[in-house]
Amino acid sequence: MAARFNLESLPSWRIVAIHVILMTAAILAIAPFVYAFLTSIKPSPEILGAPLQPITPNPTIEHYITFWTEHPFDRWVLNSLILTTGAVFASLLLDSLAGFALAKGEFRGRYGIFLLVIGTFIIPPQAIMVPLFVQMGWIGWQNTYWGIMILIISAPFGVFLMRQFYLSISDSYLEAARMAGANTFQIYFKIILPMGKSALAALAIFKFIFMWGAFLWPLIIVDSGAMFPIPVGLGLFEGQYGDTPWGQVLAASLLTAAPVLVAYILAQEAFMKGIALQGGVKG
Amino acid sequence: MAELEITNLRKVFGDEDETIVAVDDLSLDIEDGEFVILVGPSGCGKSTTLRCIAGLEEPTSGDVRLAGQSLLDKRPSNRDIAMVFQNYALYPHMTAFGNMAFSLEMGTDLPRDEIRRRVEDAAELLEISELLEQRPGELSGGQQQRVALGRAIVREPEVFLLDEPLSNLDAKLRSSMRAELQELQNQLGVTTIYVTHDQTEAMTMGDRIAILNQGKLQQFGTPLECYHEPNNQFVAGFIGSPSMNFLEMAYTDGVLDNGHVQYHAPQSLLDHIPPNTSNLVVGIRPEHIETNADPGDQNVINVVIEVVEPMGDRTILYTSIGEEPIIISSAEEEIIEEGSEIPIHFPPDKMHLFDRTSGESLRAYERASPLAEVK
Amino acid sequence: MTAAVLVAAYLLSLGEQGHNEPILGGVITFTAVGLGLIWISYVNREFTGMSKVRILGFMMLVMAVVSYLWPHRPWPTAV
Amino acid sequence: MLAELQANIKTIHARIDDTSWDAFTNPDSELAWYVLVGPKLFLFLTIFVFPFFFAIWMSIHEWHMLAAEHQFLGLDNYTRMLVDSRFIDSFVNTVIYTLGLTLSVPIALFLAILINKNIRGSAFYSAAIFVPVVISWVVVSLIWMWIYNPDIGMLNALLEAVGLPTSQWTRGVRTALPSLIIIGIWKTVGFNLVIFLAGLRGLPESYYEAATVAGANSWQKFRYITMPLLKPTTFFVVLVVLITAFREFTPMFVITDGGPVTATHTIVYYFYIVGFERGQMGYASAMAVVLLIVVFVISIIQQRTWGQDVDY
Repeated sequence: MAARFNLESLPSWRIVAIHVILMTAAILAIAPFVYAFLTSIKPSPEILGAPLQPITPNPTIEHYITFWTEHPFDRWVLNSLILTTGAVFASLLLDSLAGFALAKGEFRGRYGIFLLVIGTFIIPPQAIMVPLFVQMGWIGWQNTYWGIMILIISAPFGVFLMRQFYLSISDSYLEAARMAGANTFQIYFKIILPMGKSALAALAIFKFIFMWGAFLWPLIIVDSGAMFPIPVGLGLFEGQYGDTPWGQVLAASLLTAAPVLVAYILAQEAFMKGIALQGGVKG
Repeated sequence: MAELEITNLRKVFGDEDETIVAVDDLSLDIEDGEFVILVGPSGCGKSTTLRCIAGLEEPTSGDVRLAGQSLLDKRPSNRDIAMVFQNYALYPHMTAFGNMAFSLEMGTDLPRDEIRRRVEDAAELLEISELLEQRPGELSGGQQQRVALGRAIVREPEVFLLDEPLSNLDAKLRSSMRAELQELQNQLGVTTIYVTHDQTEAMTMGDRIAILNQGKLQQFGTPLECYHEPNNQFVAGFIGSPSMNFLEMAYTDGVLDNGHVQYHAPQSLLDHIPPNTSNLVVGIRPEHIETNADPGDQNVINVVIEVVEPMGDRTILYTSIGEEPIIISSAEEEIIEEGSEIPIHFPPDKMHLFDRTSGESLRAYERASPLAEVK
Repeated sequence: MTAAVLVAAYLLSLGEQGHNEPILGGVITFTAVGLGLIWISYVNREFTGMSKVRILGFMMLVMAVVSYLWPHRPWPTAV
Repeated sequence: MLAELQANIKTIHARIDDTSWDAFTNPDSELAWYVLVGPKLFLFLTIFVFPFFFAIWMSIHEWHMLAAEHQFLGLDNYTRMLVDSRFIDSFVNTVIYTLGLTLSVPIALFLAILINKNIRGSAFYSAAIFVPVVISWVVVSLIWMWIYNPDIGMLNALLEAVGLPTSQWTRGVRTALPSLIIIGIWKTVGFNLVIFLAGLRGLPESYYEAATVAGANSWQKFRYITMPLLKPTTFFVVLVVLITAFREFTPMFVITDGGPVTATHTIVYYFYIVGFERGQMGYASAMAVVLLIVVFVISIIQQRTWGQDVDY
């Protein structure tokens, strides 16, 4: 299948050139994070005085400690954990249920509902944030976790992804289960859910990245420092000072990036697949 | 007991604008313990029929009765029917044991140890006891096939439905599985309906075969009946390999003529031709054409052999009469060379005659009498 | 009717900032997810790796307790 | 007559039994499917469809965040945009930013082709280039903000060290938007790359073998095989880049605060300022509607010009 090229056909100077180009690109992609880390362990005078000195002779974790003690960072982390846990779990559940129904169900209105999914795809979330903010006010969900989560949970992408995946499962699995006497819910729990594990994992990663990094909507719906997820806390924190304490900003940024980075290093293939699936889905 | 009666089954797909009649007025009476093959080209409605029996499709009209009771208002799981799917539909996330136990867990209230006993019995019967803890992904095609069979067996149903179960196996495994399936069916004595498009499977496996074309039943009888006494041109062409040769011929005054050859029909043949019939189709099986004909016979046809395919036990010869290709399956040992001209002869007692417009059989060839009694 | 509205109003207010120290929203979320995972891990034998899911479920319950006990401090207000 | 009636009643009863509340037990019940799709459908309707119409309704009213009454304005909010120079700046900046970000598409395609040659370490290269995609925009913005810092940032320090002129970067009126575009490209290349790689891996090898036999060189193979076959993938990538870039917010908010002056105002940034800092939600909704229309038009134009033979 794969369009692999014969290595022997490439002259060695071209291989070297390819390595140089790709290495440059890789370094450009990673260097800012590495350099941010190296800076975050420098004492403050060095940060201001010697930007080009890569490795400090006196490493320190003072910025990490200062930031953590002067700001409710722990609470922001907890908020982000609550939000990602809830959003990921709810999305997986609702999207796989709806995706299953839209892929395999036979009921009136199925096509109409699917058109609705496609339709909501082209609504940019930003376009509905004002009315949604007002609506959240009606039901008292401003400043709640639910208010933040609900926009991520409702996104149509997951339904589309799961539907696409379930379409590829042969009907005979469901028919065999039907003949065995399973009802629709048993088929969902015993057949569909386990068979769709890879798609669920991809969707989970996708929603995780999305919720962990969400900025604009939480910024709008939450105005209490106690309710901020990390990105909002960080984004507003930087703006508080005339003279930005760079050591702290970078330390906090890296702390925020760390869970995603660790997860990415551990499950790198799954991450790329999760993103690439979006490409496979094609709009 | 459990005879399965299908009466006037009709299934129409599509909406008002465009309808496809998948099954058209099909009636079959299947006896208890019988092994029936539904055979026909793809799109002939055989799978739809099977799915209507299973309850996966709702027939447009007609009835399906098991032991006198209509199945139509019963759910698939309550019909006492088990089905083996073409792709086996083994759940990849369950072990072989889990797959086989699944339907008992879902559809029955049997206690755990009874389920275990049944699954183990079935596994022993199928010789897959040591594979029970493996998942389908770790099993070979043949082993998956057995697990799929086991899943049907554990339910101890009245009827087995098999939907092209061998089509995913390689040729060698397929022929050994054919024999094994037959033996298994004999042993269990369960009424079995087997769908296939492969006429070899149809001929070798079933007690009776039902040949379908375009949703309509063409013939329902034993394999030999269908081979020797085809109801119509379709059945004649479908059963047998290589398939029967057909020649369109005009009939006048005891002579059959297709513009290239003339055949002086003996009286035994003429008796079958209804009066005022002038357009006929003559059919003759490749294995019945004689290649060592007496050149003096007036009905001998000289043909040029175009291609020769030696098969070992017999030789397939390709030739033509006029535009019509003719295939000859010769058991003669002498070697015939490509390009050589040989005299061939159609023995009149082995010729089939068909009405050209309706395709109905006018005459099947006369065969040895004991076969007529096989049913 | 009014009772239903009151119940709905109360349910909607759960996890709101005013009710939020201790972090009720977190308690609810983690408990729900934890119970869900544990339920799946027991009900669905068909899944592989169910023990991992179960551990994750219990971790969620621990997180629920943790959020309930989270220390109170004055939080900064909007910028 | 009576018997017939009784029979009728019996069938009616049977039918009621059939369709009664048995979604959980009857495998054939349509109701079960509605139960499955229901929750998500409810969310779609309340979180997307209703606000969509609500936004349109708000956009033709004077709607202040704290006001109790909302006066009908007709199209005033829309005509106001035409004379609001900050909005016009925002619109122009958004277009420039979006077009700038499409530069990431050829870069990603180029890198994807190199990686697809399967030299040693290509898995590492693609993994590394992908890192910026998974890191949240706020973190990326903060780190780049420091890199761009004209006084103590490493970028100016580097330029100075090799003797090149330094720049104000995000603090200069002319350089601010291009600086943000560079960050945007840096962050999106990995995403596009992975999708291109998936597309390239799906191309049938036999085409290339046939071309090799026919004596095609690498450029010809790229021009006559890869490019046409990769058209649907490219179409998708460009569409995603345009749509996401068009509604970017975080870097403008975190790094430049829309400044200097209005140099990095974008539609969504200005929309946020108007709607949530000034509380003029009616006017903000009008901008949201414009955003929606533009995104919609991008999709349509894309589909028309590129996507005719793209299989959705």
